[in-house]
Amino acid sequence: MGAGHAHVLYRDRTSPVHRLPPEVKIAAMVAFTIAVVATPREAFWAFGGYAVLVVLVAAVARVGLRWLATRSLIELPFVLFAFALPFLGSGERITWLGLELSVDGLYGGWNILAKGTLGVLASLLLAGTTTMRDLLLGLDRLHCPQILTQIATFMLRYLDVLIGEARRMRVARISRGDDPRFLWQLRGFAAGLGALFLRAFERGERVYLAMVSRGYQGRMPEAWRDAGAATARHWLVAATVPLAATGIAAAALVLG
Amino acid sequence: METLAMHISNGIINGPVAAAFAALALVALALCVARGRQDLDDRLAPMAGLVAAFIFAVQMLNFPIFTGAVSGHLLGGALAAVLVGPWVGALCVAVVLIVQSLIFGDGGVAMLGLNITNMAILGTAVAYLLIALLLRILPRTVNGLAITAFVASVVSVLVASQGFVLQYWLGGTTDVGSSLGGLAGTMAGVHLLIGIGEGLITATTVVTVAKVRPDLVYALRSLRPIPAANPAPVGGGAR
Amino acid sequence: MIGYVDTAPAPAATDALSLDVRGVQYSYPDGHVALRGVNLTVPRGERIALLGPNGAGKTTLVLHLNGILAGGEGTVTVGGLTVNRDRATLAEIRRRVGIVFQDPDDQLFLPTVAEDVAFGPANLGLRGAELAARVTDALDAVGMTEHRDRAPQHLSFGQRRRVAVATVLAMHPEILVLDEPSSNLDPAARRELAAILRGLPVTLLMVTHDLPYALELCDRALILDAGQIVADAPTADLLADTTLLAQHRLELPYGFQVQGRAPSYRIP
Amino acid sequence: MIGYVDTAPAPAATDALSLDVRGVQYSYPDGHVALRGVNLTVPRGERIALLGPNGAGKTTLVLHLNGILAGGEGTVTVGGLTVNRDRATLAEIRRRVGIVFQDPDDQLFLPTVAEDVAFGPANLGLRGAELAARVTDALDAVGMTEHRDRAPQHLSFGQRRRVAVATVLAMHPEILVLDEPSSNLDPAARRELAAILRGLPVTLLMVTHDLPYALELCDRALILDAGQIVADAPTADLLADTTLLAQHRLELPYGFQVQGRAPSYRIP
Ligand SMILES: Nc1ncnc2c1ncn2[C@@H]1O[C@H](COP(=O)(O)OP(=O)(O)OP(=O)(O)O)[C@@H](O)[C@H]1O
Ligand SMILES: Nc1ncnc2c1ncn2[C@@H]1O[C@H](COP(=O)(O)OP(=O)(O)OP(=O)(O)O)[C@@H](O)[C@H]1O
Ligand SMILES: [Mg+2]
Ligand SMILES: [Mg+2]
Repeated sequence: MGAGHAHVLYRDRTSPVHRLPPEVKIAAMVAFTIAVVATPREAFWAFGGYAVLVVLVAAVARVGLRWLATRSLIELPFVLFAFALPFLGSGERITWLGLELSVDGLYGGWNILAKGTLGVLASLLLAGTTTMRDLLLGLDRLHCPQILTQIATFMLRYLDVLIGEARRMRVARISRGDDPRFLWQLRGFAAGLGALFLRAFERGERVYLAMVSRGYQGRMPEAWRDAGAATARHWLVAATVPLAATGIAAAALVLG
Repeated sequence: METLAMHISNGIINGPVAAAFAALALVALALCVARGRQDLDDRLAPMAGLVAAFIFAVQMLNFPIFTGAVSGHLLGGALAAVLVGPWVGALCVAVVLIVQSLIFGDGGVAMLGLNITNMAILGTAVAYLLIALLLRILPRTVNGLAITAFVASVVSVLVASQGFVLQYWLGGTTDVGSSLGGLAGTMAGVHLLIGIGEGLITATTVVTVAKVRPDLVYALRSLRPIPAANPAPVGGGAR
Repeated sequence: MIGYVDTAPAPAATDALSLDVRGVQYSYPDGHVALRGVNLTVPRGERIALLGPNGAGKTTLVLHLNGILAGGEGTVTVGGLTVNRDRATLAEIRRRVGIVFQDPDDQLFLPTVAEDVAFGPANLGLRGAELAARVTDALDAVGMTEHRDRAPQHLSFGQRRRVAVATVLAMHPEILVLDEPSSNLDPAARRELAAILRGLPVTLLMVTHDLPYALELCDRALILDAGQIVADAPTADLLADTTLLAQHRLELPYGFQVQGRAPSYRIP
Repeated sequence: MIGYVDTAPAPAATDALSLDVRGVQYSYPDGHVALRGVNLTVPRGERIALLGPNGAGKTTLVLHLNGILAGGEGTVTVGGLTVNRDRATLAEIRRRVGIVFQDPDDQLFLPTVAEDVAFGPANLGLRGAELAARVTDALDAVGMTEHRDRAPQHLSFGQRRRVAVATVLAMHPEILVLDEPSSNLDPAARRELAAILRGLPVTLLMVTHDLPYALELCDRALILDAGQIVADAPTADLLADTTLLAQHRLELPYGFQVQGRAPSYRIP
């Protein structure tokens, strides 16, 4: 089970951002996002400043802007909501191209669009430069409760088990003359899903017991956890981005 | 629209309300961590991982409702509650939300407290309370378990969706005025459909597991095995 | 025992070659080259052993024989039908070729043993008493009748292997391909399986690391190494050539000897 | 080769019995009874084969030896430590007992072969050069060094089996328990594994269906059938008693014969 090495969003390359320990990247990403969210929505220039920061980090991380743009489509539903707000919003209204729009709603739509997009871009930068396993390692080093990192570790591993067992079930069926377009066409979607669940569990349970047999006690070996932990320099380097963002947010708050 | 409700993105709810719910979620999660530790033995650890993986995977398959624009997905609170209990169950859903927000930007990081409150805490708690209740009332058969899982799913999804409405009322960044009632109605309607889909998936999964490995179903642990006709022993599934 | 009398009318098989593999090359998605031009023909009704060290590409080749893997160079022809992407052709080929996978977990997926065995024949259109007879016969043949209502994943490894064999026997394929069928079987089950296989009127390709077993069952043997067929000869001759065997990490168990004929069979 | 010289100071093992299993009974959650009172002792440093038909309960017994399965009747004692629910005791027992599972897919789970082999020793607290040496040695021993950076699930079945063996060898356990280690290995790998196992200063319990292999490696053999030990004797004697073997679906390959001593070893 090759769990957790890479995920679909990981961009496998070397860059200063890739090399940063995961914990500082997570902290920086969260701090940046909070600064963005705290910014008043009327301060348009501030969001321009955040966008510049994102582009700079993407350049250093050697992550393409086009990749960022396509991947950020995940927030499409929010965009739809943002476009609905000018019609739903109450209070003062203006007319634009014959449409009657709520001013508050327009600001609200913009607010969601700008903050949502910047948040998604920040996550994508983290995802693009950090493997899943490093991400968990980072959470562990940030003192996330062990039970959470343990569940997350297994979650990643069992995603692979689920996919692997689904593949096995498919091969088993097609080679005995069945011709399913989906795994679950046998007895309906849910029944197939139930069978897959049970199968994945029993495989996963055996894998877990085998891990336990080799001394696993809820955490990955210490030797791996400590290798490459963040130094003060790492923290300083990574802090530049959230500090800049906080500066922008503070300025926006003061300037109103 | 419910994807939005379920995974609130940055900027929809204002800072103070998001911070308040983050604090609330933190306290609730701390309790779950403390209680969950006792539960998480060699049997439950892999199950918790699989439940989280399953929710994670199934959330990727959004199922369309009405039109392509409106799509919904499994929340997983009921499934988690039946299979691993309320404490570890809430943690499983929370882990899914944390990982999704960190690496997919699905649900804003700054809104994590709101999302966790709705889906992990509210969704799982409501589901478990219902399960505990229904397993005592309903006949102890496969059908009884299926109905329990189904009802718990529908209700927990509905409640979680109304959690969003409440949060929006408290701190929505845009005042939708009288439309708030409409929002609540739309959310309820859409989530009834999602809940039914989720209920079907949860019920079949749980029944499949209960038939082959009843020992794995947390909610049945202190009960007699299906399909024993006996009434529930004192102190049945509620604990 | 498995009787083949009740088989559906044999398709008009004009071709005397059951299997014809030409120039098959294959690389896995991660770039690992597994097959580097495999050529191989199996006449109808012959029993052939496919030998070779770990990682030689045997399983990869087997997965080509019914189109589960494809996409590299070369062609695979099964009784005149060439494997391609066409659904109808693939379905017909999978009807003719029965594969027992190396890992029984790749084979079994239904809630009970009996359902799993019935799955293949049911897909062939069998129903009712005929279907039931197929299942009963196949389970009988592998000695798993008493476990017919159990969940396959709750069986021991060797029991799962037996059920895996039964699922394919029940389909009465024309060509039977077995990937290490004897591993994890107890010695009696191994002998019983050999007897069953010997009694079947099918073309047989068997991958195995058990050389005496290959000798017992198959007249002809191939050695696959590093993605190429490196030898093709009567099994007895091949096993007598210890130098050749040693080159490919093969050897007979201690104390076991074979009388070969002429060492004139190596592939250039 | 695996050298055991660098092992951490041996724990004060006062007990001459490595393994002591008493009256172990076990039923699976679905109600299937797998063990019906197994008694068995293995003195320190002995190599013992565990034989028996498919479904006899061999794997179930193996899973009891480090507390993975428990909850039935009876006790399992490992070098004086009794298996119980206490985490510290269990951890110590798992440090001492290394189990190679019957299905390599249950054993391998990390993204690369090298990481997987390092997992066990790293859990024991090893790091740096010492850890690296353990990994290199173990991979060398099973001939998988060139595949160290590949993903385990992209290996052939036999290659995965070898890595599975390496993951346990790297832990330098005191007691090595192998469930069908030779299945799916090519003949040369099988012989190499035998040589490695013979060279290790450990107590060894090996489940196998390959009787000549058992004879080659183990002085003593047990037969488990239907959840009970039914014979316990020097391997050569046991294999000479064809009646006994036949009663338990065991038999030597055709042409293979053993000279036994006295047939006085059957368990009442
Ligand atoms: N899924 C995969 N992805 C990448 N490489 C693979 C994959 N499966 C097998 N390989 C590689 O392809 C080669 C051939 O593998 P294959 O499974 O065909 O060997 P085999 O002859 O069946 O070996 P064995 O006797 O061990 O079963 C091996 O080197 C193996 O490492
Ligand atoms: N997970 C399970 N649930 C229920 N029954 C099981 C389970 N695993 C094994 N059994 C049953 O317990 C008995 C002993 O199984 P076990 O796996 O120990 O056999 P074994 O001696 O290892 O056989 P093999 O040689 O085939 O590996 C068998 O009858 C089997 O069907
Ligand atoms: Mg193979
Ligand atoms: Mg076994």
